[in-house]
Amino acid sequence: MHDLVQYITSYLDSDQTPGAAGNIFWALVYVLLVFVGLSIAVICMNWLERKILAHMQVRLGPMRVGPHGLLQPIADALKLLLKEDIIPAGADKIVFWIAPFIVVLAAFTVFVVVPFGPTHAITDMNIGVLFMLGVSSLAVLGIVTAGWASNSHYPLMGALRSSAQMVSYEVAMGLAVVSAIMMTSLSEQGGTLSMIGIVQSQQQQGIWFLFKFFPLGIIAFGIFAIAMVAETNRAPFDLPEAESELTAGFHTEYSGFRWSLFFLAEYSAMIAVSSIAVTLWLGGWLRPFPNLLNGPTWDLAFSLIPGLTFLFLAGMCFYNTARMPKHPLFRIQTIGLAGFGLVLGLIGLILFVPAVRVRVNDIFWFSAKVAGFMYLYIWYRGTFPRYRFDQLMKVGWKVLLPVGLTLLILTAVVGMRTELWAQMQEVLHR
Amino acid sequence: MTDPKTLSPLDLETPDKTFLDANELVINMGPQHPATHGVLRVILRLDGEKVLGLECVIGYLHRGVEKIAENRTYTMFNPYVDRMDYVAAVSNGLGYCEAVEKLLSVEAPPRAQYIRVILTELNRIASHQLWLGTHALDIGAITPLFYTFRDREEILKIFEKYCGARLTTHAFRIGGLQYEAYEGFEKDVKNFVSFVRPKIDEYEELLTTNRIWLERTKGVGVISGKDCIALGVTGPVLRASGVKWDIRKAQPYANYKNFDFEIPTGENGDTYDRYLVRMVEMRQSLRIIEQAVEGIPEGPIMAKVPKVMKPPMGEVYHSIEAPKGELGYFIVSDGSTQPYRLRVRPPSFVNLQALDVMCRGQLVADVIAVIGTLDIVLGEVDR
Amino acid sequence: MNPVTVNPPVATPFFFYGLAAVMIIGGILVITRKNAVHSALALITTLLAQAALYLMLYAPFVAGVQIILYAGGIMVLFLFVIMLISIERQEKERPFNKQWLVGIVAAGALGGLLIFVYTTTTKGAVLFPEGRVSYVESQNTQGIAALLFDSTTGMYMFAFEIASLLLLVAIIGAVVMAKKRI
Amino acid sequence: MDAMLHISTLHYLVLGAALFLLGVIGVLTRRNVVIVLMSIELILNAVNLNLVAFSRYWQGIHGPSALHGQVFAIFVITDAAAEAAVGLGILIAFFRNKETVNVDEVNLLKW
Repeated sequence: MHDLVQYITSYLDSDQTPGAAGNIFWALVYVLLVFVGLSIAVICMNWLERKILAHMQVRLGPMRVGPHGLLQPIADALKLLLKEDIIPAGADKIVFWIAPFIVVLAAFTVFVVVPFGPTHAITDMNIGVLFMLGVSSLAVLGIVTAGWASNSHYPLMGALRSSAQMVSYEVAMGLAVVSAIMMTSLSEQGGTLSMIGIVQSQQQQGIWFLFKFFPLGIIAFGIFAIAMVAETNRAPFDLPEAESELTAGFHTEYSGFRWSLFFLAEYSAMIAVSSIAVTLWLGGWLRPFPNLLNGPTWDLAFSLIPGLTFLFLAGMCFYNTARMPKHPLFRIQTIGLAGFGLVLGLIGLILFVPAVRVRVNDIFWFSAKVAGFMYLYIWYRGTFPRYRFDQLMKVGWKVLLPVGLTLLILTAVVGMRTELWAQMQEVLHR
Repeated sequence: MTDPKTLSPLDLETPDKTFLDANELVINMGPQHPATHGVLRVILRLDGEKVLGLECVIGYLHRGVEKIAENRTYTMFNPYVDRMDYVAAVSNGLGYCEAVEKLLSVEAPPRAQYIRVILTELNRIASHQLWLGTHALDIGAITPLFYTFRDREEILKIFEKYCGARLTTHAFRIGGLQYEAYEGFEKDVKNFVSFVRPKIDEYEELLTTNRIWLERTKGVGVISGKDCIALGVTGPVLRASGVKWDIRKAQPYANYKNFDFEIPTGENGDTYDRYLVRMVEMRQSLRIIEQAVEGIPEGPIMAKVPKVMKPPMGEVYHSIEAPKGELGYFIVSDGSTQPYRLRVRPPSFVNLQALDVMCRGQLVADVIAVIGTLDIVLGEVDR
Repeated sequence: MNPVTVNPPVATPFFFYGLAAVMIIGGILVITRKNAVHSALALITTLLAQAALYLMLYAPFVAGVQIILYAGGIMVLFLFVIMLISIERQEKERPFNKQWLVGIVAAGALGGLLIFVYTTTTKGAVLFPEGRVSYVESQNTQGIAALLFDSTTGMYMFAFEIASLLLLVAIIGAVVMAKKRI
Repeated sequence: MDAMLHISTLHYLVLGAALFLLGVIGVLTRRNVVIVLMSIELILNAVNLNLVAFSRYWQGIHGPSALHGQVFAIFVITDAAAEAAVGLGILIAFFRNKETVNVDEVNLLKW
């Protein structure tokens, strides 16, 4: 019994992730946490996307279920679970059944290596980035099989489009990633593919890779940012599910629970690729200006931000509670909103406890950066029309690929300029 | 339906084998499809994603409007025309009323004419707004739809205040108007004009210089002016192809010759030009409305029209510039209270013919864009 | 670059046999399914299980390459082609050719040979001394890179370049073969 | 029993051999070219498994940097990609002309 406790507590002092420290108990806890957290994040995203999009489009969005539609995602989830699960007559039943699970599996497995903090990850893999790219590319298998198994024209066309799109944008994505990985080799501990190693390398070099070798880092990030939207089939690259052309693309024939799996997978894939971008270019869990604004005062100030954020959200809730119509019909909603604010405020207060504050700070900054990307996704959707298929391919192969290749060479040259210069001197002197 | 000169009939019997061995894939778009603007069915013959030809199947919304006319008196038929192009019901009513007035040889009094022009031009803006929203939605931009619907609401409010109906207004009567303009009508219209002008800039801000919008619309669905004339295409589609033809200028009706406005034309005849033409048309309509509101004369709103209308024997063709193109009414009278034959020349129906020409060699996604840019209303196509 | 000796993982046999079973069943499904899509899915399962085995063999980089290239690249290509060509006809036809018996016998003979080799000891010595699967954590990716690119230890640099040439030839060949109109 | 529980190189080799045989059976007996190509992938994977297992074995003898087997495995994967691309290209060309994907109907040198 004592051994067990020691086994469990030994991790808490470790400076490694549970997977790397070989602590299976904590690894499982983290798996659970990540899974639950991801599901909650997807639910929040569902609500936020509808609300933000609605406010961009001068309307209110969901308002009926719960205060400000806060319970709408739960109602949606319930509806989807209770809906009849239709399998078309001509469909290949087994494949039709498996396909959504492949997509979900691919989207969720990626989070094994996502570093929410130096010790907050399920595991730290030697080949973290490679693993992430590889596993997220498996989603295309699910999409292709879903389209094929539906035995219908529109899904098949959606699946073919989608696979072509994802395969071609993976190339540009890979090139951008490689240029970031090349930047890691400039730090003292040498180059690395590990997600945690990449962030540590940014910390050690004292610069986010976004600003490294200006403007090379920013261009690489731009390529990745475009490719990741295409990779997740979101607007303006949402051709596979182009509503006006292919009704719903590869998941036209899906309904109910299986459809909700696709939905879940889409949003977790969005979070996953955003996490890659955050890790590679935006300093992962590092707070803003860790080198410029250092010292205990700044550390304290920045570590208070998570709690303050939650208190601000709680304040918003209370403000809206006060603005609720004073009518018996709205009583439950008012109480609900106040309760929600109370929960948020409590979380905020807990985040001020020093022990929690220190541990959660990393996760907060990482999530905040990812949330920024999520907002970007919604913003794109509200603003852009949709690309046509050939134009999409043109952007992928004729713009992003050459730019990525040039960038790769330039990054290598700039990164090795001292060595190259030395060699040139040697040649000249000879 | 298929023009034998340009396209061999589609072979719908042989099933498409695969994407690969068969050069052609026949795919059915509609009648239940989110982007066909109603119950239009389009049979596409594709090579991969390239359109080799297409055929429109229409009639899913056929109600026999023209036949109904033969069993109704002239007055009784008036509300029916609103149901054809339900997006631009006021224009339909104007065309019908003017056609019957021509048959009866009466003319609406000036005040009625001015109010008619204001309402019709408001309706043109509403129709173009609806077109813009749905067209942008088809191309994937979802936000303009909500912007245009928000602003269209203001027009519908004016209609509602004027005649009680928002969509199928039945605003005009043969010989003039039934209702005097309500208290504050002019102020409302003026407010609307100053309200909507910046909003049109807002739409343009979202789309006109948007790179993706440009790529999706430039060079898509090109049709030459000559082809337009050969196919009988009218309206903004014709003007975007460079033909300066607007019935408001060419054969002025309803006082239009008193107003100062311009006819926008395009050069390339592509989807982008049609978009620009319609945007300018909205602004020109605002100009007309401003002038009309300034100059509404006092006076009666109804001409002297007999209670029981028995037009003299004969026939008449009267066309107006509806938002979608030339809307013509051909009425044959046998001297009785009911038309002997009434034939409508709906702009959507004729413009739809150009779909095949415009889509050849384009991709499937362009078909959607082209259907959107033609601005068809199935109620008018099928009648 | 310091090798770190780690303890042998506890559940190795369990994972090995589990993954081996998945691979074998997947392999059997690949060669017995009538529907090519089912075969492809079975093959993907096999490939992923094999990637897991690579991880057990401390070859994470190869595992990563296996997932990206095989499961994410080659198999998508396979699925793509299967969807391009119709398979309705194949469903009704017999899946095996006429010499299936000969094939199985030949494969059985080969298998017998392999079993013979594996089980026979050569001059009293076991073919692979027991327990030589080492548990040494190494900088796997860096090690492979050193073998491929390093100026001193990179003995496979030329082979790597040849491989890239091979890929170029394959790209051109595939385009020439598959394009309808060049 | 100990030999069963202690996973050695031989275990991987046996697994590789089994996969190899499955692949051979597939190549020899199936009619569908696509599945024949997939069986070839199986064979290549069996080889890869052996190579990586050997690499592990070699590391036990020559130290952690003896990764030659893994390098070879990567070459084999490269090769498999090239093979799949060309093979499927030929398949598509063949299918376009003969409207079949059965190997035993490939009985003409020219068509």
